[in-house]
Order: sequence, then C-alpha cells, then structure tokens
Amino acid sequence: MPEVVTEHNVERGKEVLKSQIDAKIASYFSSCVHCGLCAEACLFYTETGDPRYTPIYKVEPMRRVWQQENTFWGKLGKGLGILKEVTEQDFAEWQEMLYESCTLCGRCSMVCPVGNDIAYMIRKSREAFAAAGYTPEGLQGATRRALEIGSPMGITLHTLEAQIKHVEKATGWEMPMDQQGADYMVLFSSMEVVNFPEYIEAIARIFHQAGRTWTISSKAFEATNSGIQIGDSGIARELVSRVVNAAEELGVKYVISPECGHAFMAIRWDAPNLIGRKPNFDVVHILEVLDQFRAEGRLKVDSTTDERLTFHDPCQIVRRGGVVEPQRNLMHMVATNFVEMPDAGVMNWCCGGGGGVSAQEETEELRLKVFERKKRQLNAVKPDRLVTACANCRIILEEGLEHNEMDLEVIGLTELLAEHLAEGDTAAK
Amino acid sequence: MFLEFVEGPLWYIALTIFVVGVVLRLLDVFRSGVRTDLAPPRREGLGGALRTLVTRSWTAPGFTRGAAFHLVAGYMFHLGLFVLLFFAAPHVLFIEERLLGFGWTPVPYWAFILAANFAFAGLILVWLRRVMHPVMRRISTLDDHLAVILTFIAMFTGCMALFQHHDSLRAIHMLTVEVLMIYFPFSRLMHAFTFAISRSYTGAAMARKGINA
Amino acid sequence: MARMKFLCDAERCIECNGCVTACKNENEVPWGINRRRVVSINDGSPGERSLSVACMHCSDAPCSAVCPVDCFYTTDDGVVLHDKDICIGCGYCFYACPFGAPQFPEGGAYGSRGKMDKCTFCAGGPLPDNSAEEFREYGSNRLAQGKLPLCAEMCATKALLAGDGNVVSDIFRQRSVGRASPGIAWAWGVAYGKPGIRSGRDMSGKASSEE
Amino acid sequence: MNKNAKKRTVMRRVLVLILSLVIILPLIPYAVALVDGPGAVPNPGAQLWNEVRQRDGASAGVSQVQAVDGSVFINPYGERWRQFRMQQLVPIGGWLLVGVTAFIALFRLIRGKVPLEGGRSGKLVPRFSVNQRVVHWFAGTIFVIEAVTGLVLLYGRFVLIPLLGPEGFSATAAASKEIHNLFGPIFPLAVVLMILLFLRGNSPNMVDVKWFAKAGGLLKGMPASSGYYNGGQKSWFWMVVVFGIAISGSGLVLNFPVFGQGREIMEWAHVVHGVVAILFITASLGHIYIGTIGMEGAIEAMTQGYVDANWAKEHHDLWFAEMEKAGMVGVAPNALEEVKRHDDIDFKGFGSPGAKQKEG
Repeated sequence: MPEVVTEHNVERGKEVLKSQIDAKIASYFSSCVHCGLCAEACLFYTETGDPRYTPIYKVEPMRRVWQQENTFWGKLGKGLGILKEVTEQDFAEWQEMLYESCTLCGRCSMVCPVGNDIAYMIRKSREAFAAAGYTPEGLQGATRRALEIGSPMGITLHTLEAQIKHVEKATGWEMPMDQQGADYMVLFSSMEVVNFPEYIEAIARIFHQAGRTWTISSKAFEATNSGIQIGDSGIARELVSRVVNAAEELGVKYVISPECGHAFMAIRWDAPNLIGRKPNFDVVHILEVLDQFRAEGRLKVDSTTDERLTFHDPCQIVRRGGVVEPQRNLMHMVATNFVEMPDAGVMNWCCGGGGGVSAQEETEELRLKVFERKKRQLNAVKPDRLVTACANCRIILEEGLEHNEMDLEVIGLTELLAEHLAEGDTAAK
Repeated sequence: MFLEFVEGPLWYIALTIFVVGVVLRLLDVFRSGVRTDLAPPRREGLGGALRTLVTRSWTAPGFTRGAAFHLVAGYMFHLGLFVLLFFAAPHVLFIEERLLGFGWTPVPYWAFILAANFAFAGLILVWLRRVMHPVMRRISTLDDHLAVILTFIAMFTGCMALFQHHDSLRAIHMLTVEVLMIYFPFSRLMHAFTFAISRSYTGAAMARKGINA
Repeated sequence: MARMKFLCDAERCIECNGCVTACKNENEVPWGINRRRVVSINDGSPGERSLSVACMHCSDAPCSAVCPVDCFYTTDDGVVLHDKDICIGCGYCFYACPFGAPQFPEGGAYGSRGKMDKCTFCAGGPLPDNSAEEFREYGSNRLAQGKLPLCAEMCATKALLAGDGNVVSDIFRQRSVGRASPGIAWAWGVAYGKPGIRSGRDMSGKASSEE
Repeated sequence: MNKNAKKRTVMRRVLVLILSLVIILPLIPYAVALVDGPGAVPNPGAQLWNEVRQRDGASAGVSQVQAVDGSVFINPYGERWRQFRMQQLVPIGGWLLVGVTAFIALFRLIRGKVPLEGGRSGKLVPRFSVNQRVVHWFAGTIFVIEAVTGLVLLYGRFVLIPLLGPEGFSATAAASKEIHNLFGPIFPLAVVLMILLFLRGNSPNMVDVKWFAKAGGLLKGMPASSGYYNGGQKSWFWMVVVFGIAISGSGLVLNFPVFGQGREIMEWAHVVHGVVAILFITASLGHIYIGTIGMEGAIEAMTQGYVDANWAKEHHDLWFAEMEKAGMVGVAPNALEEVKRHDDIDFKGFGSPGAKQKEG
C-alpha cells in the first residue's frame, strides 16, 4: 500500500516535476505571455490583492524546471550556473501557494487567452510536491486516515451503519447493503455520513419512489479521494481501486458519486486513467441520476416552494465535471422562485475550501477572507436559502455565513428534492 | 556592403534559425506526449479543440470588464502588427519575391500607418502595464521585456525605412528583424504558434467533460 | 551677375500649356509633379486672362526663410535652388510660397510628401553640372549649357519671358509702350521682333525674347 | 516808388495766382473722379491683378493642372504665416522656454528641493490606480517624443545646424519629422484616456483659489490646503485637456494632407499647433520638475501608485483627512485596485467631498 511521503526530498521533487511535464504543459509554458489575466479570475488574488496568488505564479517551480529542461536559454543558463535551480526554500514557499491558496477550481483555466489549463498544471505540480514531502500536515493526516481507516475523516463502516439505522427507523425500510446486481451503487463522502445524514435518507426515499434498485457497499462507501487532493497518484489509485473493485464485485451498472465535488472528479474522470482501464460500470453524479429520473417521470414532487432559492455550483461538478444543466432542471422542479447568482454556472466562484484547502486548519483566515467573493455574490441576489450539491462546499459555506453573521440556511439539492417528494405514489413495482 | 550582407547571407541564416528553431520547439512540445484520457467522454474532443481555438480570442462570459485593458490594448497591438506584417506593401513584395513567389493586395499607405499607430500604442500600453501592474510585474521575466523591446525596435525601424526610401534604413530594419527572428524560437514569442496548441489541448480536454471552454 | 527672372505677359498668354509640357519633357519630372502650371481667370468670359506660374525665384524667398533644415540657396544668377539630400519633405515651403511652386511626389497620408521638387529655372541643383545624378534629382541644367529655361524658349506667343531681369523688364516695357501707341500696337515687329543672339554662360543682358 | 510798389504788388498777386493754379489744376481730374465716384475710370490691369491676388473676394482661376490649390495664382496667406512663424513663434516661444527653465532653476536655487517636513511615516496612502499610472506614462511617453521631435523641427535650424552641420541635421530632422508624424496620431488616444481616467476630482473650487493665493504652498512656511488635486494639478489637467484637444486636432489636419485641405487651413492649423505646443511644453516643464526632482516623495505617486502618509498630509491635507476617515491610510500598496474590484464598496477617494467607504 502506498504511503504518504512526509520526509522532505527536493531532488525527488525536481525529478517528478520534470516527469510531469507532458506535451500539454510544455505547450502551456511556451504559450504563457505573462499577461496576468488568470489573477483576475482567481478569488485568492481578487480578494487579497496579493500578486503572489496569481495562478500561473503558483506553478513557478515547474516553470523553472521546464525552462531549464526544455528551452535553449534555460539549458544554457543552467549549464553556466546562472539560472537558479529550484531549491528547498522554493519548495517550502510554494507549498503554501499550491495547497493553501489554490482550490483547483479551474476558473483561471477558463479565462487564459492562450488557453492554458492552469488548474491542470497545479494538479501536476502537487504531484511533485507530494513526492517531495512538501504537503500540508492537515492533508497528510487526512490522506493517511483515508488509506488506513478508509475515510479522510476517520469514520468507519461502523459509523455509517449507525447512521443507516437512524434512516431505517425514520423510513421503515431496510437499507440495501452489498446487494449483488443492483442498478446503482451509492457512495458517500464522510462529511455526509457525519454531518448530513439527511442525504442518506433522501437517497433512500428517492430511489424508493423511482423504483430502481440500489446498494451500499460495505467494502467501499467512501467516495472522497485525498490522493487527488494531495496530488499523489499512487494513493489516488489505491483509494479509487477500492471503489472500482467493490462495484465490479457487486456487478452494478452505475456507481453514483455523492454530492461532493472532488469525489466526482476522482471516480468519474480520474479513475479510468489511474487504474489504466475503463471500469465495467458507468460513473454518474447524483444530480445526473436525479435529472434522468425527472426526465423519465420517475421523480415526482407534490409541492413546490416559493422561497427565493439560489444554487452554488461546486467547481469540480460544474466547471471541471461538466454537470451544468441537471441541477437547474431540478431546481426549477421544486422552486418557483429560483434565482441565479452573478457568474453562476461554469464561471461560478469557488466557496474557497476546495482542492484540500478546507483540510488545513492554517488556511482558515485566508478562507474566510476569500469568502468575501461568495458573500458579494449572495448579496447580489439575497436568497432565502442557499442550495448546493457538494458536502465540502456546504461546510465551507456554512462556516463563511456564520463568520459573516449571515442568517442563511444551506441545503443539499438532493435533500431539497426529498422534502418535496410525492408521498405514497411510487413507481416501484 | 552592409545591405548586401543583411539582405543576403544574414537573411538566410536568420530564416533558417527561425524555421528550424520553431520546428524544434514544436517538436519539443509534442515530444513528451499526452496520456490518452481513458475516461468515457461526454462528447468528442476535436470539436471542443476547434471551438476553444476560436472562443479564446474573446473573453469568458462575465469577464470582459476585468480583461478590458488586455482586450483593447492586446488587440490594438496584435491586429496592428498583423496588418504591418502581412499587408504592408514592401512586405507583400518581399514575400512574393523572396519567399512564396506570389503576393496579394497590400493595404494602402494610410492604412499601413494607421496599423502602425495601433500597434505602437498597443505595445506601449501593454508594456507599461507590465511594468506597473503588481501581478504582471511579479510574473514578468527578462524574456518578456526583451521580446517587447526587440519587437518595438523592429517595428520602429520598419516605419523609418518605409518613410525614407533610404537603403541604409532598410538595411537597419532588415537587421533588427533578423535579430528578432533569431531570437524568436528561443523566447516568449513562440506563443505565436503554441497558443493554438494550448487552446486545442484545453478545449479538447474540457469538451470531453462536456464543457465549452 | 544677372538676376534671372520669369515674366508672363497676360496680354499674350493663350493658355496653350506648351510651357507645362516643355518643362515636363525637359526635366522628366514624375507624374503628379508640375513645376509650372497655367492658370486662367474669368475662364470663358470676355475678360479672360491666363498666366503661366512657376517658381519666381524671389529675392527674399519665403520658402528659404521658413525651411526648418535650411536647404535653399540662391545661385549667383539669382536662381533659388534647394538641396534634396537635405530636404525632409515637411511642406513648410509650400505653405509660405505665394506661387504654389513647391511640389511633392507623394500626397500620401501622414505628411509623407517625399522630397520637395520645384522649378529650377533649368539650372539643376547642387550636384555636378549636367551629371546623371543631377538630372535624375533636379532635371535639366540648361543654364550651365548657356541656354535659358525651355518653357520660355518654347512659348509660342512669347508671352513667357525668362532671363536677366533687366532685359526681361525692358522687353516688357517696350511692349507695353508699343501697345499704348495706336496703329502700331499689334504690329508684328513690336509684338514678336527678332530673337536675340545668345552664347556663352554669361547671362548678362540676355533674355529669351530679345527685341 | 509808389508805381513800382503797385507793380510789385500786382506781380506778386499774379505769381500767387499762377502758383495756386499750378497746384490746383492738376487736382481737377482727381476732383472730377471723386465726384464721379470710384470705378468711373477703370484700369483694366488693376482688375486682373486684383483677381490674381484674390483681393475683394475674387475667386481663383482654373488650371489644367490638377493639384491642391493648383488653380490659385497667388497664395496671399503665405507671407502672413511666414511672419508669424519666423518673427513671433520662433523668438517668443524660444524666450518663453528659456525663461521658464531659468525660472525653475532660480526656484531651485532659492527654495531647493521641497522637502518632506515630517520625514517618512512608512505608512502608505494609495493615490493612483494601475490604469491611471499606465495611461499617465503612456501620454507622457508620447508627449515627450512629440515635444522633442517638434522642438528639433522648430529650433534645429538655429541651434543644431551649427553643431551637426547641414547633412547631419537633415538626417536628425528627417527622423524627427517621421517620428513626430508616426507617433503623433497616438496622442489623441492618450488625451482621451487621460480625460477618462483623471477627470474625476479635477473640477475647480474655492479651495483652489486659496491655494493659488498662497502660491501653492511652494514657499517655505506658507502651507496651502488642498484636496485630492491642488490648484496647480487641476490647472495642468485642464491644460492637458484643452491643449491636448487643440494640438491633436491641428496635428491631424497637418498630418493627413489627403482630404483636400488647402494651404490656408494648414497654415492656421500650424499656427494653433505651434502656439499650443510651446505653451504645452512650457507648462510641462513645471509639471515634470515638481513631479520628479523638485519635491521629495512626489514621484512614487505615479511610479508605485501610493504616497507616504506624511506627504499626503503636507501637500493634500483635505484629501488625507478623507482617506484617514475612509480607513485608507496604511493599507496595502494596491488598495485602489482592491477597492475597485469590490463593486459594492462605494469608495471614491478622489477628493469628492463626502467620499466614504461603506461598511461592506
């Protein structure tokens, strides 16, 4: 089993930086004209005004390695000893910029005039920093817990079972565990298990109404993947393999990513590349499943709300995951007064806690500072309730709202739907 | 003598370095390759690549205000330079006689000068912002400044050469352009070619995820 | 030395533009440049009068006074010439000249006019007399060959006079006096007389239409 | 004796009569002409030459030669323009430039560098945004290019020919003219941008009158109150606006001789261009001096975008008070950009009375 690297090793870091430079990154660095527009897209820059938070500057160590390995002047400068190599100090300094001030939200990638995918470059840079042991303690701990206990928050199957019991009591139905040949295998993020067990109940009720079979795997219920966040592909592969193996053992058709941003990214987009093959099932986000049920008439509501609702688009699901319309269809289904925040959709602003930022205690001050952006977005529409579809976003949003003494409830979209689900009328036969 | 050198041997040296250098740089980009994305795509990447190639010529929705300076000054410079480079009468003649064997209709003199005004204004503006803006100042390297200065000098000598009909001025312009061409493959100026690659890669990757980037 | 002058007799000029053509041909000036032009007043009416205009080779030449690079000079013969190697084509001479003599090859945008060109009194420029370079830049140098400007020489009605100012004015004075005498005013001899004899480089007392 | 005397009297009277007639008789035709009125005795030559000289509103003629003003015999305005340029613009402008330079030198000798009385506090007050600074230096760069090349064309004949010789100066002048014409059309753009970015806070008020009354606080021990911009800066701004528009308009007329504008228009354009240029350059000398080496702590406003709190207090006390109230003293260097990005913060900071920062 892979382990979290904690010992600093700059040489290893530089080697991995070099190895991470693929055609994309070589092209990106060749194209960058240092125009600084990415800064305007990054909430860490716009909210602090600190030019160090310019996205492309966060991959400066990688740029230097690229320059010294791939360009004439770089090779010459390195040969003559003029160009400074990436040092221990650089690694220490940029660790902060790569992990504490970037949520991998990818907004910069959407505005770069030469088309650089800077979020991709940061993800690749993290790979080297993880290999060199320059990673924040909070993330190291979470990753270690994920590897050893099975969840970054340290929860076990036991905890899940306790929550399931509550749900069973509330609904009167038995929750399907390890059911062979079910249509869907449902995953959770530990945050949902601990903080938002309503989600589990909502899932049960919705699937009950939709009349589709589903199951929870006792071997792999955790959807999150700290390996992706810390940037260690080996760990990410290990964590994702657990899900793939469990799902393939159960022979399900679909694996459902929960309301969690990076989990969707990990299972839907990264898993096949990590394990080197396409798994024997399809991965869908819960919002996609719900929207499909809605389209098929399997999802029925018997009431709507005229509350002023708005939807916070989680970066990894929307901008980096490609789920844009389902949540809007679903919102319109239950909310007669649904309003969009400025920049909503693929250009939405991050909550400030993604990409592992929320796993580090030391980021709290910065996180609350950059929450100003979300606050202004919310002030522009002044909703009664805020809906989202990512447990991590939800935590960060609640934290920021509380800090700013804004009285605003945050709710998951799945739960919102379950609130209005037509009682009794089930399509299950 | 000087003119003969810059119009003869030096021109071919510069052209060779330019062409070979650019090809090598492009090969270097592709050398490391990209791993095939095994995740089942929502749609094919090719359309997205082409799409992004075009759409990144403008700003992302809701981003126009933040990028207004770059948009205006950047286009002033690039469009101006494009007209100067490919539609100035002496350049068209040069391309016809020395490079391709055929030419096209150049722009009239007034349009050339107007393009030059735009190009100079844009170049000075973006460079001043590079010096003034905290972000651009932090991320700029010597290469960025050199590229601006060399481009400025080449454009400037070009305008002077056109005005005066002096062989020596034309020779100076040839020289500065040759310096620029030799510098080109080793520098930031490569973005003139690689921007298309970058946009395509990103556009394809995002399209596979179902996003119009 | 002589002071070279042009004089155009409005009573004689018939707007044939022969002088313009002669000048163009002799000096091979490019298209768009007209060192000499004929202007008519009251064109088509009974009072119509025409005059042939070119550089008048002023004594205190305004062009020379305003030139920012000081490229004008006056020859010993009183001909106002300029050095094209020094001219920057700013056009100030064109503003200052009362006769519209300075011409520019390029009327393009942005004040790029090219080097100024004007009537040289067929006296070339600062380059070696009658050299190929001189001819290319300034046109013919007839004065160095002992000849007078071709425009005046070619004038069919002898309206355009060129030569030593004293002689030219004498001729014109005689003509005017003659015209004032009834009966002989339009006599052939008064009007045209016989051409003078010219030789050598010294233009003193010479004019293109001696009586 | 008596007879002789009488004879002499008669002779004297005849003599007077003859002399009178000699004087008066020749005047009779004139009298007749006067009574008959003018034009009664037309001079055919006079009419022709009046038309040639375009007197009495006579129109120009026609010519086979097609050219701008080709059908004009005599350009009656050239001489006037020549007199203006050579007798007025060149000498008066020259003395003005020399005089103002000497005055600044004298000021420097007497006053020295205007110091920062309270030293540096180390606290920053944001003053100009990035865009303002970029536009300022953009306009400044073009202005200096145009001023230097323009002065070469105006005074080179007198100052540089003795130094460089005719050929050397010709090359300098040719380059100057081309550079002047090439970069000239960019200046209108710079002026428009200047107006857009610096208009706010530049409207004159009573504070400026008092400021002028106290000689702008430039004299020792005589501080003058001022807001975001002081009277001098406001004057300079409005000079930039008025001179900028005038010099751009006249410059474009001169720079594009392709729209059939004749000599008269271009001569007028040149008069405007020359006068405004001299005034503009003269005024800029003061601006450049006080903005760079003349005053301690002034240049940072345009290079870094912020000033020291003590500088703000000493030179723009009213603005400083506003900034202090708005909590903009001792903030990050790029606080202005920061503020601008936050659309919901109603911060002006440009000296408008009551500028405030809302609690956001």
